[in-house]
Amino acid sequence: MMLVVAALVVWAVAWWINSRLSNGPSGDTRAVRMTVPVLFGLTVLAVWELVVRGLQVPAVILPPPSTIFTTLAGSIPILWEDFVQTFVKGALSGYAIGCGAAFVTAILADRFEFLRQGLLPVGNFMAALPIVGTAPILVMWFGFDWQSKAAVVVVMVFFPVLVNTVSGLRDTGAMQRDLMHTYGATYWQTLVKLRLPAAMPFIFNGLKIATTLALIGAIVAEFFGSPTRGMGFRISTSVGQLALDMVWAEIVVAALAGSLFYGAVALIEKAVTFWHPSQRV
Amino acid sequence: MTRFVPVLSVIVTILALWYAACIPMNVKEVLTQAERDGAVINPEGAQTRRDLSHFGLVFRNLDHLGGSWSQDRARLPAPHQVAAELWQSTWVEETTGRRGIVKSGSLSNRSLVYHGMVTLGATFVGFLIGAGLGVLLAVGIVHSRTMDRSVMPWAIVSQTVPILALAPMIIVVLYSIGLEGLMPKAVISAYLSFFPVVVGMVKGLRSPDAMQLDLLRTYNASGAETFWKLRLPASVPYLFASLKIGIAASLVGAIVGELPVQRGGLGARMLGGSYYGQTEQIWAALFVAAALAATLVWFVGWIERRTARAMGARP
Amino acid sequence: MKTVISAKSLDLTFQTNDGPVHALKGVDLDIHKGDFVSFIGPSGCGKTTFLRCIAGLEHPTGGTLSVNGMTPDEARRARAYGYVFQAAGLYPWRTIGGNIRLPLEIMGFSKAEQTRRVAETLELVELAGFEKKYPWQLSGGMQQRASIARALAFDADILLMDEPFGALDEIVRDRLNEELLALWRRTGKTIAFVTHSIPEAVYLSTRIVVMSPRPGRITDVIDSPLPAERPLDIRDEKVFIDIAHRVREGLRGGYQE
Amino acid sequence: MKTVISAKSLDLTFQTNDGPVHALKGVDLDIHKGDFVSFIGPSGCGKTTFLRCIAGLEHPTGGTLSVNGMTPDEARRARAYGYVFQAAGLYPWRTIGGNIRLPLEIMGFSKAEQTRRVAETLELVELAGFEKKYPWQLSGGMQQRASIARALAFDADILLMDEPFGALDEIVRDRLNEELLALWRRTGKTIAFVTHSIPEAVYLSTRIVVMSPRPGRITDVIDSPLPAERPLDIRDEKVFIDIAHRVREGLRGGYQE
Amino acid sequence: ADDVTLQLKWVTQAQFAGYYVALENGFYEEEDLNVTILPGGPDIAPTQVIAGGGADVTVEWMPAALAAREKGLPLVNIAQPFKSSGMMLTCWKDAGIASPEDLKNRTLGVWFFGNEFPFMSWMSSLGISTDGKSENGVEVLKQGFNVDPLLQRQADCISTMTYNEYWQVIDAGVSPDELVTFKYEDQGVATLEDGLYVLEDKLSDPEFTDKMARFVRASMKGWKWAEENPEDAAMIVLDYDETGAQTEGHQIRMMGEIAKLTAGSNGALDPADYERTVATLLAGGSDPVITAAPEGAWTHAITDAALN
Ligand SMILES: Nc1ncnc2c1ncn2[C@@H]1O[C@H](COP(=O)(O)OP(=O)(O)OP(=O)(O)O)[C@@H](O)[C@H]1O
Ligand SMILES: Nc1ncnc2c1ncn2[C@@H]1O[C@H](COP(=O)(O)OP(=O)(O)OP(=O)(O)O)[C@@H](O)[C@H]1O
Ligand SMILES: Cc1ncc(C[n+]2csc(CCO)c2C)c(N)n1
Ligand SMILES: [Mg+2]
Ligand SMILES: [Mg+2]
Repeated sequence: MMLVVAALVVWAVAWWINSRLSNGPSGDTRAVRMTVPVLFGLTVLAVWELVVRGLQVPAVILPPPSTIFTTLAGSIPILWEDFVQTFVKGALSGYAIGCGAAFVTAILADRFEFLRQGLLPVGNFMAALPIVGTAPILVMWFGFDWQSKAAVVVVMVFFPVLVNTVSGLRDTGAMQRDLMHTYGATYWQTLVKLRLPAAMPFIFNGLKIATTLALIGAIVAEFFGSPTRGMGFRISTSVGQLALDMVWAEIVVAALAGSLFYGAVALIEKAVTFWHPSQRV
Repeated sequence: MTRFVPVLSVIVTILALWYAACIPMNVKEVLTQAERDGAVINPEGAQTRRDLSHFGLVFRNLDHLGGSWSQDRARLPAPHQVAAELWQSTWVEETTGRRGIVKSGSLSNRSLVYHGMVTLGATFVGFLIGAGLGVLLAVGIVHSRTMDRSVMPWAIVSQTVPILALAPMIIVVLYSIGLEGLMPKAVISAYLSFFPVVVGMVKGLRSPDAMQLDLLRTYNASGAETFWKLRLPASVPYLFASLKIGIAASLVGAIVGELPVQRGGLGARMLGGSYYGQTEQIWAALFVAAALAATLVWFVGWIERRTARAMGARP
Repeated sequence: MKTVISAKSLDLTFQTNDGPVHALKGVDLDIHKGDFVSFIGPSGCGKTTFLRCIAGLEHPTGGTLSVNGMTPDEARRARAYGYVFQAAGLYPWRTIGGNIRLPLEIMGFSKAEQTRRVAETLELVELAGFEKKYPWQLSGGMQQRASIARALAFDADILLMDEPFGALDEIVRDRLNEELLALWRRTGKTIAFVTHSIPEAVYLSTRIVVMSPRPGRITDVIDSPLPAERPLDIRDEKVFIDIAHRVREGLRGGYQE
Repeated sequence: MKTVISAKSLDLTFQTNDGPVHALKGVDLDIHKGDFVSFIGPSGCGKTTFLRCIAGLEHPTGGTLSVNGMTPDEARRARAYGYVFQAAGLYPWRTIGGNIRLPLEIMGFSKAEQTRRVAETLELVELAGFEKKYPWQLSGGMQQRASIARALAFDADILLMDEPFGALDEIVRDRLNEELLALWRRTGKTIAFVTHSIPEAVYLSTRIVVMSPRPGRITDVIDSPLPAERPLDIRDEKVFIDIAHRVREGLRGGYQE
Repeated sequence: ADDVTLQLKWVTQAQFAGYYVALENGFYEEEDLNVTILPGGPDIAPTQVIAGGGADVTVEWMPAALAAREKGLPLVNIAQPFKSSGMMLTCWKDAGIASPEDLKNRTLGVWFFGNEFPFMSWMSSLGISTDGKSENGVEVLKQGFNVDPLLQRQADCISTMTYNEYWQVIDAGVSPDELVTFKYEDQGVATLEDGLYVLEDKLSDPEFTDKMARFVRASMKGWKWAEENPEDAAMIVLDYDETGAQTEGHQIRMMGEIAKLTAGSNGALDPADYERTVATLLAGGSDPVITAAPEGAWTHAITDAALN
């Protein structure tokens, strides 16, 4: 009980510090912007540790963070192997193929009005498909290794990127298009010089959504069959063995990889759409 | 109406491609079956054909492909097989089935109508929790810098946690505090739907420009008045946009929550189909799920239009 | 005559990433009851900033400023003025009547009183009959009038107007100028009015304040000899053109320095 | 004098949900080489539509229209004119130089020629040194000049300008007006210019076309007796004020009908 | 009535007929019990459910239960309705597999999630490594929930249960003589399957042991009834299946096969079977499932009370 009370105290103190920091005079500096969320994260971990110990939650239900980190540090080779299998082979390749295919389809749909009118409603319907349901089918089609995971990722990222790209390509102002018209520009000139650059913020929106989908898709697909490695395999097998510390270690890796992936795409976005008002603060 | 022709052509094209794809996709099983029935296949023996290309086999055995569109456990069932399964597991099951609504007075647990309702229930509860939580969180984030700074980054990180992979564990943890049945699914569903709502709602609550806020300051309006009279109404379009994403995510969450606990719902149905190799059953459940998602999104859109009209939006 | 707004060596410096911006520097000005004062000057000379200081939306970094003998913040809390922004800025989810009712709701007028005042101000800006319409159903000029009605509804003595007609075409603008003058004559309110248009400033004001930027300060204050009653044709008269010329010279001076 | 643009009983009707809108009805107008023609009229009278017809961006539903003896579409493909829109509309992902280079790239000028022309036109609009800057790093007036430079870069004989200075403040506008006049004198281009401002129209034009709406048509064409050389002060002179008065009367007439 | 929650190892099917029969026929009611049956499913770990307090008693395989015990979750076997193991490896004959020796250098489908222990023990007793295809090793796939990997020849062999997946292969049109099966029973590496497990500390509560005794008695009555009336039992199971995925013919056949596995058990654990299971698991080579013979992992206290 003492520990639970301690958890409440830690929480209150950390919150107080955070409000002082973010509402204080230096609330807008870079340092504070970084410190506050980190402090919040650490607080959550501390409270978790104290509550789990205080209430004596069984380790097979929820292990304390300290155990998780010990396991994490001690299983780097396994985690790395799983990471390569699921993230590098499955998620990344699927992401590249899916986004590429969506992009090409979007250009086609944009070029041919007929295709766009037909494809978009059907595409919206397909996007509503709970893609998890296709995972068993795709594993049956593409086998147990990373190819089927990549296929699930392709299907998952395709529609968000397609829909965003198409609406981005249509987002140019009438005036900007008229301008190209007065120059007697061809379709491809207009596409390359006006519509693609203008669509970039939208495209990146889709690409960012797709990053989280890619990782989730690759992991979930492993539940329907996999080689004896991979993050999804390890999570499922470890739950079966009640090795919850391992499960959480994989989750930490997944969250880390997902956040970094997202961050990387966001960085590229910043570089490519430097001109957009949303990037200029 | 002008869209009718293009949409129809795209659908027809997809169907044609689908039928065509059935042939190479199913060729190995079709040939093995034909061989069992006594036909001579080139090359002989399923084991020798194992690593050969599908197209090669199609062209070498053009005479023996009759079963491509009527296989029992097809890798890719033909469209009409899926359609038949859809019809069978909705109308036929309910009207003539032993447990159908006509004979038993309640929906049959073999019909997609029943399973659709089960999923829908969890979706709604999860969506209400998720959207409610999302809105509350957004209000907190907009009004407290501390919350904005500390919670928002973690809300983003939370979405990189492969929650779908954790569904079974979450269900078990919820068992331990006495929640079972609909609630565990709803919790997963809520987890998936809260994030889009937070993001959209924060955007919406911050959408009033400096001028609109200054106007209220010249009236010396309180924070609560600013919220009710400006921020909230201004956020409505954003709210609905994210509710549409959120409800689709809720449905996915409910389905995922149904996979591990085989107690009905479209997710259970999909897994059941997979478990017994009934691919038509998976496809049928998938289509119902997609139709459900489309309907839910349309429904939110309908409420959006009603609300917009009540709020004087341009028709 | 009673002084309503009084600024003494007012300074306002914004701290920005590129260093400080001196938006206002040593501004001295007294505005009396019933004055119609126009502020004109090149972009960025601090016209808006000055108006916002009066409204208590911005806080001077030096000098003193009083409104009705109070600090601007006290005056804001006492709801001493109505503020009209450049764009009409009506809430699209409220009807015209609802928009005008907004300040009344916030200031806690009774339901009956609200209804009475809404009807009255709609009458005043010639929008009777449009109460139930939504903003998008009105033309730009009508929306602008509604936004003026919104500022008039709670009957503050001071009206602060920041380029209220900037977005309108010349003909509509002429009409609204005429109407604004009539309103001012009828109600005797004190009006501070920001504009970019020289003819507009000359046509409307009893005093024209010419400002210049970097740092924002007052370079000329011109008292208008024009009579209170001003038909639009007055703009073709010599006296009008002379004042306009003087304003233009003042403005150009501000640019050249 | 050579007729560059010639419209004969031009009609344009938009089919909308609320029924047809007669944007232009029976418009007759000849523009000669070297003319500076201003179009003025209340909002919605068809000024933009007429300019767009000339540019081949809109297709008349009746009458004939020829540009340099060709149809507008042929003229567009022959790159016979530069078009300047109301807003600067620079591409934010291109530098000022890159924006001006845009039409040159599309029209297939050589790299060296592109560079030469960009430098030259930047000089012309007094933006030399800003080539590497991005649009948001420039003031509104500078952006507007860059957009004019973009229309000038490929040296078409005809310039179509749709309220190019609408968004600018009076002083900046005055300066740009002066510069535009100087440019026109220097290059002898034919310019069609849409504006809402009476002084601007009078100050710039050799001819002023007054239009009125519903249906959009020409109500008055005024040939300006002002000399080609026009200092800004000319606006205070009697002859200027007289023309302005005539324009204003014409405009008001259009409103009252 | 006393409340009892039972967590099953897998989805509602004839594998658990005894419990459903006892529920449907009121055997539990007769013992003054109010029983809730929670079906399992893929990736639901019954051991985790009981650890979290979500169930009082669970159906689990002994290897998983003993492994959990080593992890610090003290599960105790209170009854063992299944006498023999139904697990086997099913292979294509035309792939050239006739004996366990032929498994080398092949791809094998295996169930994980705590069900891999018997397989791992078997491989290590054969001296075959599971790190990938080689002269002396096999490629292991984590097999999904169905028999597709075998039918589509993505694997040369897959894990099947005598009462379930094997018949799905047959139902897919494959004739039994196209297949070769290796039953774990025949290979001498059989481990005990479906037993009833509870948490050790609860057994010191006499009220709880009494409740369990009544529960086991009613359950065994259910099992015996199911053995004698396989068709009716199958129909009862069908009625409890909320997913509607099970079919009549399949369940009746499964009940028949299950009856063969429960035959010979009165519910009490045979210590010899237990010792054999432990020995098999301990023989797990370099990476054994359990490292030491467990203490107190079973008790006859409940069955003694129930059966007397
Ligand atoms: N919140 C602010 N932070 C920093 N600088 C500001 C802020 N508000 C205004 N400024 C600067 O103060 C100066 C005066 O701005 P102000 O808006 O008062 O000009 P203005 O005369 O109203 O111009 P305009 O005619 O363009 O509306 C400008 O240089 C502007 O950039
Ligand atoms: N694409 C269109 N479809 C339908 N109606 C149009 C379209 N473009 C213009 N109109 C209508 O044609 C009429 C003339 O429009 P136009 O834009 O030419 O007016 P304008 O004189 O340029 O007005 P402003 O001064 O406001 O720019 C207006 O009534 C307008 O509503
Ligand atoms: C994910 C997962 N895969 C396989 C099994 C194995 N299993 C144990 S009992 C049983 C029923 C046999 O028909 C099966 C298949 C499992 N429990 N969970
Ligand atoms: Mg301003
Ligand atoms: Mg126009």
